Amino acid sequence: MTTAVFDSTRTRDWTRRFAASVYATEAELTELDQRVGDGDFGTNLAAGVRAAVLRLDRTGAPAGSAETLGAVAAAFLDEIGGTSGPLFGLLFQALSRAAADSDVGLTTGALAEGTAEGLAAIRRVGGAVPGDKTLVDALAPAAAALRAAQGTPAAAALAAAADGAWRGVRDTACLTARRGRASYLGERVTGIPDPGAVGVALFFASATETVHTLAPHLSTG
Amino acid sequence: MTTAVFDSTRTRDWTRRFAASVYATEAELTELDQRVGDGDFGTNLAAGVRAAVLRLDRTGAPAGSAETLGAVAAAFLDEIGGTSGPLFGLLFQALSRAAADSDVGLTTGALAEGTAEGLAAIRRVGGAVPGDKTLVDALAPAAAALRAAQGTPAAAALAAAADGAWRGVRDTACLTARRGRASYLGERVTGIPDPGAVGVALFFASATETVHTLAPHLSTG
Amino acid sequence: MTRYFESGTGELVPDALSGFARAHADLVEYDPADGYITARRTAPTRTVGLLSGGGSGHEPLHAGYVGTGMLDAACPGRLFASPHNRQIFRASRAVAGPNGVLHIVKNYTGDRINFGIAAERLADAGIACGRVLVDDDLASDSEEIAAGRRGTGATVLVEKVLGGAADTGMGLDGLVELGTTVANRCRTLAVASAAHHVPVTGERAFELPSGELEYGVGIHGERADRTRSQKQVGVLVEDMAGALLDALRPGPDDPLIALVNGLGSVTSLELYGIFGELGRFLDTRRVRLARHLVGDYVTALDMRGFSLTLMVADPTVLDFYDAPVRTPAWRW
Amino acid sequence: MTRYFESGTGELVPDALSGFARAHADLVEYDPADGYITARRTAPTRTVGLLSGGGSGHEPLHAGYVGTGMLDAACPGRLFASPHNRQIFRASRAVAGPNGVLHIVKNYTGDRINFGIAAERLADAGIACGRVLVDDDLASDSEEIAAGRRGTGATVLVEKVLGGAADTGMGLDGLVELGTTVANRCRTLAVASAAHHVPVTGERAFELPSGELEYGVGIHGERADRTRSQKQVGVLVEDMAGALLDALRPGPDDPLIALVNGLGSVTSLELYGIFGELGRFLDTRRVRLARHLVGDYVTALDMRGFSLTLMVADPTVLDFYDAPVRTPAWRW
Ligand SMILES: Nc1ncnc2c1ncn2[C@@H]1O[C@H](COP(=O)(O)OP(=O)(O)O)[C@@H](O)[C@H]1O
Ligand SMILES: Nc1ncnc2c1ncn2[C@@H]1O[C@H](COP(=O)(O)OP(=O)(O)O)[C@@H](O)[C@H]1O
Ligand SMILES: [Mg+2]
Ligand SMILES: [Mg+2]
Ligand SMILES: [Mg+2]
Ligand SMILES: [Mg+2]
Repeated sequence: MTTAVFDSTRTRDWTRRFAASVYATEAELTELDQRVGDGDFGTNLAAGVRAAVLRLDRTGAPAGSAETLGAVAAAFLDEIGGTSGPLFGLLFQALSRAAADSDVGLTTGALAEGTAEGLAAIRRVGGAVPGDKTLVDALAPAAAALRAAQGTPAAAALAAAADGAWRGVRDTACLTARRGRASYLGERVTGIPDPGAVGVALFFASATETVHTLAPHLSTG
Repeated sequence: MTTAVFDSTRTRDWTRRFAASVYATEAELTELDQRVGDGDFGTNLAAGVRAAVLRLDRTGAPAGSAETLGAVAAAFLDEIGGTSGPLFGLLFQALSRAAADSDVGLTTGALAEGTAEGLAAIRRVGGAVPGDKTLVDALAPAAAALRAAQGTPAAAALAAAADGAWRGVRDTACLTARRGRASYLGERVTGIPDPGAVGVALFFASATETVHTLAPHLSTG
Repeated sequence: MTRYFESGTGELVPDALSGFARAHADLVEYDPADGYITARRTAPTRTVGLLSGGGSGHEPLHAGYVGTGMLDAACPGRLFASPHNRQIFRASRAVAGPNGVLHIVKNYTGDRINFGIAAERLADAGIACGRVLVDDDLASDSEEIAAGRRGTGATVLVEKVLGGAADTGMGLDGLVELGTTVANRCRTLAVASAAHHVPVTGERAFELPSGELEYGVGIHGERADRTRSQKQVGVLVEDMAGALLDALRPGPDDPLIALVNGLGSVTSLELYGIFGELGRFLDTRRVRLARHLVGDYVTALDMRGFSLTLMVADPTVLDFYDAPVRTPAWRW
Repeated sequence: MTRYFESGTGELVPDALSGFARAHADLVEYDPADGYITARRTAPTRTVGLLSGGGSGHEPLHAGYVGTGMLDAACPGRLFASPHNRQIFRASRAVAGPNGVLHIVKNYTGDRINFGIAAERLADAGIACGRVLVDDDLASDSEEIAAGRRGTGATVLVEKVLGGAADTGMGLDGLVELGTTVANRCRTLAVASAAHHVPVTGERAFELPSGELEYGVGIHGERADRTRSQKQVGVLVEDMAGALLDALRPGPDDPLIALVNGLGSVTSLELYGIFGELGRFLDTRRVRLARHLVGDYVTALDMRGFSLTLMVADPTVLDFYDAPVRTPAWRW
């Protein structure tokens, strides 16, 4: 049975599972960013989820979905630098706003709307388009999957979003980069997936499971 | 048949063979000094023989034994730094003086006298005694062998000196060092022969042969 | 494996900053809550605060250049990660002068984004804020790279020149214009013969085959887009400086400022040897080498490499460059 | 394997010296025939020339400290090899003042021998010559070592103090006495987590197992007499500084000068972190940290390690230390 709406408890669980997935794969993320960037993505993302969970713990149990995601957004926007820190913050901010608009928490509709707006904000600020080998390449298919899942329960929609994001991640492996640090490496990054895109997939996948290792998701077929 | 006296030609040949032996074993000397010192002995000694041969080439063919050894001494004393540079210079200077005193060049007597005086000068300036794991440990047995060889031809005496020096080299392997850089390493240098001592053995051995590799001389039995 | 000397937290930056603040307490102050460094004193004539920042791991950039005559504040991020916008916002507010604050930003997506958000917040708070973007790296000058050229070694020269200019009382618009012009007249190329060690793992970020050289590295330990065989340093310097001159095309009377910069582990013996080669090469090209610096100014942790930067100056720029400076890492 | 950036001759020193001389032509002069560096200007009050020297590979020591307020000449030998006596003799003759010349010599057999021969030749030429021997290394303080303690990091502090003193017009005997006293009140300990690369081979001089540390290294890339496991830097600094204090036993009011010195490849992030730990430790011991330096002052090519030096000073010594200095590597 899948969950219709992500209420406050489920959103908090999602956030903590996201943190757990990031810790579990931090070394793999570091390794990826070392090959296509400067090796700090794992550390940056882990710092983000750590700050987010700290804020959640301070906010306490009664927080609703919108407040939970708002605390996560604030942590990323206000405490985490790097390229990915504020960009992830924009995604969480848009999701928080969509949850606030929906009254009952994160419905499939709110998830689709928030993700689409997060994507738009990230594209405005970072200037990347799909195919530039950035986290946009995972976020765009996730947004599309959520839009297509209107009418299905939130948990099923999020599982579809995760599938789309992982597919996007695998597609980045074939690209050379036009944005971000990987763009300085030319042909050398072909074959290696984009770490930021992996971070996006980890986020959606953590709605329903903790990801312990990246390998199964990165290999095609 | 062994050579009775080292005349000017033979002394020059000896010097050039010494240079060849040093070049051939420079890497091995470097490696030894790396393990017990600071890794520059091979370079220092090679710089010395290079400067010496350059001076010989400038001095020209008619130079006698005393002048040849004098040029070698001047090169080491005036151009080569490090610990070993001036100490080798003192040995060559004493040999040059002994050759000058003998009129006919390097007799076995002159060799014994020059080596003994060189040893005395080196001990005065450097303060080392036998057993300190320095070049003195090769020079002392060489001097003793030359003294014992009185009455035998110079070439035979020098071969005996080389044997004594190599024995001294092998004995240094069992010592911990009290002088020179090896003394900073305590027990860690036990088992490794002293590079400066090897340099002395190379010098005497080169009187009769070019040494291409150290290994056969360093292994006991 | 080579572990960094650290306190076991895996984080070098906070410990380094507090040690730095104590070591240079006569010149700088450290705000540990917001993680920025400010100058204790600035010239009374200065009307615009100068602020720079970026990922850590490039020391002495930027904190080492906070003091009189250069930066009023530095915002160090985590290792190789842009500072966050709150840090930049608060530091900017702390050092803004009557004519506002100028951000000197190296061209990286992360820095642009975080400085950008901070600038919005400053505008919101009624504080005038300008930006000079430094993008000197010739290796990333390509159609294929939408992000544009990276900001590297030239940053320190731009900071010095702007520091001298700001001390004359120049306003925000003037500084933005000067800085933009000067930054446009700089190009840099960097090479490495060994990667830096990654602090969290203690391993080298990448391994180079013996005798190979990464040609066109940045300052984040990233590989270059190509590897070539390591030549004698004279040939290498000619190739690099030749490319810089081709890009800059200085006039015969233009004074040049050169920076021979170590990326971390290169010895000063090598840097001076490289400077000697550079001097000889510029002489043969009849270019006027008016000023130069040799040393570790903008590093990439302990990367074994160096960068060459050339700036085409003019008499005014030279005056600003020559103006007095008193910071932890640069004083005259 | 990591090749040095060099001209293919395998010799870093001569190329570095000529580049150095060009880079700092306002301060120093280079005699390529005899291979020494002299100051262009010296205080008119100075009556004794100050000269130091030793093997190369320790840059900025010694050439980087030639200028006003510090050394009048430096004699750099080959890498890690003492200069030869002729070089020392000629440089001494060039900078001797009316009251002669003072040799500041690090305690190594090679340096003692070559400076000794030069001193004999100077006496022969009627030039008064004194010697201050620096032997600060605590790791080589042992009955078993007939050569005595090595001279390491303290050398730069002794050179600075003697430079300040010489500028007051102090004579040769006074300088020898002051220098000897001051050198006796310094101790240093050094550790390394990775060896330097040997220029001729490009290989590390030795390999350390992961997580291990050489405790008590010198400045020639030689191993220490023991290896220990690498602890958190706070514990390490306490052990090292504790041993220095035990050896020096400063009185409660004695002002201390501390040098946190990088041996080559350690980042300045680490050095400032180490300084922070040292400051905290000295505070708990209630010792008065009056002055300090943090940076690469006395190196061992690109060795990955650092040294801590403590000098017990007094008000006069602090005055000499604080006196103006203007050299390539140290100015205030
Ligand atoms: N212009 C951009 N727009 C969107 N995402 C980007 C952009 N540039 C880089 N990224 C993403 O950021 C990730 C790297 O993040 P991070 O390591 O934190 O940043 P940095 O490059 O500053 O070290 C990349 O893997 C990529 O997905
Ligand atoms: N006090 C001494 N007396 C005689 N020989 C010594 C003394 N100290 C060192 N040596 C010799 O010098 C050799 C090292 O020479 P070298 O590498 O040129 O000197 P450095 O130690 O200055 O690097 C040692 O192997 C040893 O034989
Ligand atoms: Mg990164
Ligand atoms: Mg040696
Ligand atoms: Mg980064
Ligand atoms: Mg040596």
